[in-house]
Amino acid sequence: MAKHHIEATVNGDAVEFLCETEETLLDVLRDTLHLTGSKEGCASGDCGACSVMLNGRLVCSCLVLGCEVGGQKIETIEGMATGETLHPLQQQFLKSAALQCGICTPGFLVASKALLERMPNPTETEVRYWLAGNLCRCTGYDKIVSAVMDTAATMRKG
Amino acid sequence: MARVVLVGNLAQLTGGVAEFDLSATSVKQLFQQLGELHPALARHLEDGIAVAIDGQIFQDALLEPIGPDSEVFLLPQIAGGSTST
Amino acid sequence: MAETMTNGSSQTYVGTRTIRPDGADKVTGRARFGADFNLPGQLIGRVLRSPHPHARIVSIDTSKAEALPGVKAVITRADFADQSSEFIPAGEMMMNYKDVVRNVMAREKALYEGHAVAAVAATSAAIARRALKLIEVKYEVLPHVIDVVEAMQPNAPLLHDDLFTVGVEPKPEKPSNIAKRVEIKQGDVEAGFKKADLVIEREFKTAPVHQGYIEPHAALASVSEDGSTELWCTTQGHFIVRAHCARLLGLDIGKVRVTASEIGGGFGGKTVVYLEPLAIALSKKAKRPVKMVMSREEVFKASGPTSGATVRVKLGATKDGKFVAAFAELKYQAGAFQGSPVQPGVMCAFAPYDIEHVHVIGYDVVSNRPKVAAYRAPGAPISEYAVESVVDEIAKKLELDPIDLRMQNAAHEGTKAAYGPKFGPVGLEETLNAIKKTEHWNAPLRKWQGRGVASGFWFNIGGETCASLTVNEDGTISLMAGTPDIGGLRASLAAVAADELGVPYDKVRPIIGDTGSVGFNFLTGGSRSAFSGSMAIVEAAKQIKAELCARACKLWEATPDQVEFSGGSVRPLGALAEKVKPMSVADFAKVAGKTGGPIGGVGRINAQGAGPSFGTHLVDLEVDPETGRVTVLRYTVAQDAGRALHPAYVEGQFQGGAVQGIGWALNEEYIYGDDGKLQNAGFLDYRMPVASDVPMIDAILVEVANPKHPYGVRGVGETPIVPPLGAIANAMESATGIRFTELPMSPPKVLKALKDKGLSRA
Amino acid sequence: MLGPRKLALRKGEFLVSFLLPPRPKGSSDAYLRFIPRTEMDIAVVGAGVSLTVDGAGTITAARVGLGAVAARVLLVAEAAQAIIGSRLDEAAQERLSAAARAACRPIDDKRGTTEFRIDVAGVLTRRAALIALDRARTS
Repeated sequence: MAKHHIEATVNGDAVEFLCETEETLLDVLRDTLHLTGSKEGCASGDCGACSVMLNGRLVCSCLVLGCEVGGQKIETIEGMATGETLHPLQQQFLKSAALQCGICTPGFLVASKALLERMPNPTETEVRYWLAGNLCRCTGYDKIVSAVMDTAATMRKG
Repeated sequence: MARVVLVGNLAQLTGGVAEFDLSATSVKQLFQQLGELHPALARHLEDGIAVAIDGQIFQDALLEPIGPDSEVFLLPQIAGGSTST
Repeated sequence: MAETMTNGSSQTYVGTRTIRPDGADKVTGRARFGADFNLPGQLIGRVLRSPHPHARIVSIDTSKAEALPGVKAVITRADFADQSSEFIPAGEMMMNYKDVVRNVMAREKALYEGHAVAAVAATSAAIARRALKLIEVKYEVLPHVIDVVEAMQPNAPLLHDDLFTVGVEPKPEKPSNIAKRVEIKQGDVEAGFKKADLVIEREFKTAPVHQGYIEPHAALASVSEDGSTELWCTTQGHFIVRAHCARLLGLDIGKVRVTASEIGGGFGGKTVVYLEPLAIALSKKAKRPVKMVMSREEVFKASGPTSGATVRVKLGATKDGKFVAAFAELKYQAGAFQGSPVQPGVMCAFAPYDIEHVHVIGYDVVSNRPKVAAYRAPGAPISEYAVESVVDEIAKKLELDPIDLRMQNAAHEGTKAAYGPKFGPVGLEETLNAIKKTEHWNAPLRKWQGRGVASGFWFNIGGETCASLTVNEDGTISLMAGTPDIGGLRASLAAVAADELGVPYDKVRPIIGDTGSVGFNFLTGGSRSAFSGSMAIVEAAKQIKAELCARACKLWEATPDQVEFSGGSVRPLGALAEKVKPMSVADFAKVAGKTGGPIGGVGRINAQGAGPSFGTHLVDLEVDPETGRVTVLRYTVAQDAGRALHPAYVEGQFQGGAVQGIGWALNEEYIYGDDGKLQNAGFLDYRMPVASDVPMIDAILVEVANPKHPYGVRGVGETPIVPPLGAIANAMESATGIRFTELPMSPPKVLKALKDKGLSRA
Repeated sequence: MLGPRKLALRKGEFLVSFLLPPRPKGSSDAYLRFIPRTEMDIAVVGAGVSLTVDGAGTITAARVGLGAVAARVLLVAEAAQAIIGSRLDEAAQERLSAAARAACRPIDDKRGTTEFRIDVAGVLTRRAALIALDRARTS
């Protein structure tokens, strides 16, 4: 069967690609567009390592088909820093040692950014429930949750 | 003479004898002397054995010195699976 | 030459919370993990796996798959030469290549659901998947056995007809599923129990659990026509992968170059090979690079989880709380091939306590499950959970404070460990004291809330390690280590190098070298890599300092006693100080060529003197008496780190281990159907804790220096998963009055127990 | 819905819309599900209660739905009847739980035993009813 021709925006850049019907957005990002920052941990929407923003909405890119994203806006971990400046969440994750192996980190950062955009002053409980869709097996979540709360405080101060 | 104790199953290879007084001054000599006393043990000393000399565990260390009054335990080797710190 | 002592150098970075050198790559998506490598012309490899837990493989016909356009290679058991039965200490525990070759590719029989039976390489994943369906395997399905106690029965389905129990006299005449019986014995337990005023005996059961690393196994292999082999993979030990692959495929070790990718979690599960030899074999056949990545389902079904087990513990104490005798019998599942972690389980069971009479027996039992791999302090959480539960019960019965009871019996310097030798300085008492001093220990509890405490022990290891330091032309330092960095190793080693050489931390660039770039390294495991790596770095730095002093002597026409290395420079001493100025590492770098060539050092050691690490955990939880659901409310960890090279990453180890332990205790388990098939091979129903399941984990760093390490370091990575199971079970008893003896304490089990006691209105 | 993976729709049909009628004043509802973790699980049991109370706080209408305790979602009229006319006192709660439990025909699987599902259905129905009542009184 012929592949689908799709045009979309990824991290502000216009992209076009061909994909099979069954290919997921994650497959397209990683294999076709070579944006390997989004990770595949489960391919079933249970681990959040492939979290991206689709038109401003947080999604697991393993649950979205590549051919669904025509004309849409996708943001991935690769687009999070601005020029040479890391996003405050990225900076705080490093400062707080909020990552160990780092495989879940892109997903946590994308999800955390989505949270702070919607909720600039979250409680610990709100952070924990928002991030419940992202599995981390190394940190026990402690330093991740602290890093998100601390970043929120920093960003509120402007 | 160093006091040498076999821990666990090793004593099965010596007919149940688990304690020895040996004049070895290194792990290599210790293995040699034990092997001569109990040939069945010799093969098992080459690999998979850790040696505790006066409380400190050595693994894969043939040249480690043994003092005249040392207490030496032969144990199964210890490994693990972990993160990096 | 008056070189300052290692510990005398002015430390500025060790012990501080530096930013990890690999951090920017990891927060921007740049870091390359196992599945992130690709090569031009690469094929995609896929594995055909057995749908049966136990079946004889009568025949495999690959002709239709081979004929499918786009398929470039198909491999089966026929592509791997058999290996002789020979035990080799490799990776974790002992392994036998006769079993390894059968685990990576089934030979006579498929021994578990998911066992690899064939593999294909094709031009696309879709074609590879189609090709798998065209492979015709004729199975003769055999009866299977999963549970360890059932597998030990004389009439149980037999996995290997050449497996005779080792360690029993007389040698058995009939094969069985019991591979090995091990034991340790001290004193006379029967006599010991006679001295006891109270003897508690209980049997416990734990479910098999998986390490649950988020990154699936992945490998990319490229074999050229002359047999040179390159492999990129996610592993805890690329030198071990090289050794295994060379052995299984009959290659010279020198012809195989393995590069460890960034590793997305291992916890022991990435110490062995699965895809790596298959990818190499496929690449060799197809003459093209082959990439293979496991799905999550494959990770659960066909990598190495840890044992499910049955443990019987008997502990005797005098009425004032002195432990006098201890007995335990451990039965651990090994999976399809022998080699469960029962030996360390036996040795660790009573290690935290000073007990005169100890007898522990362990059985290593095969059953139709994937072969277990190491999992964080392999074997210890299971046996210590059982022992800590019984210790708690003794405290209750004798009406003693559970911390005081542990303190009274705690191992300390000079205590003869239950497994033989005497302990050096260890920090169990310090962790108990630290916990007792917390506000947490005395905080009030409400009805249906409970508090539990438990201690834990792990040996820690050293081992072969090679690491190098190179002084670059501009005075910056390249650091190369050879053990994969899972949780901040590069940050710790860079701090040590910076302090040793007196250079700024950000001028040290650490990398993990491939097997062709740095000398042999044992794997990252046994909590060894920061411990041993820092020793190798100290050694490498020592060589550099000696070299710089020697060059200074030549430049200054001085004698060795007129110079010393301190604060990052070689300094002239005495009268010489009036004639010449100190020279920094960077100053020497500028004149390296003119003074003898490149400057560097290589630490090549077999690190010994790893100090055991003890920890004590404290947990509060609440039980919903109507649903059996358990909520962890508060958690505190105190553990002896010896000396924390990087406190934040040490805390991270404590916190991560605690939460893995919470999962093990409450919800994680391999669930098998009567058909012997795994029912929950995914993160939906294999329930690892999510962020909203757990509270903050307070981490208390106890530092009882390890005298055998230049900085006092002890391994810290494994001990943190040992105490949680017991601590949570003890808290459950505190909340409900019920002693739970089976893990996980999942809601259906908890509710049933509450109802049986008339404690639930549900 | 006829059962697991079975719908009443025939080939070519699809659901276009469904309407929820407006409820009288004093109405509210609550839904609770049981999962072993706090998130990311499929409900082992789900219970929904919708009810209406009069000025005196007496329940005048109710509907009770249960999920994951039978081949399809159950609307349990007996459970609703058990609380209509009551103010959800202890006795009414017990009748409600008992009726909910009696309606359950769950399977035994990796997510929960039959016994567990029935017990928890009774508990969640009662808890959902109490929440719904509280909401209705303050609406």
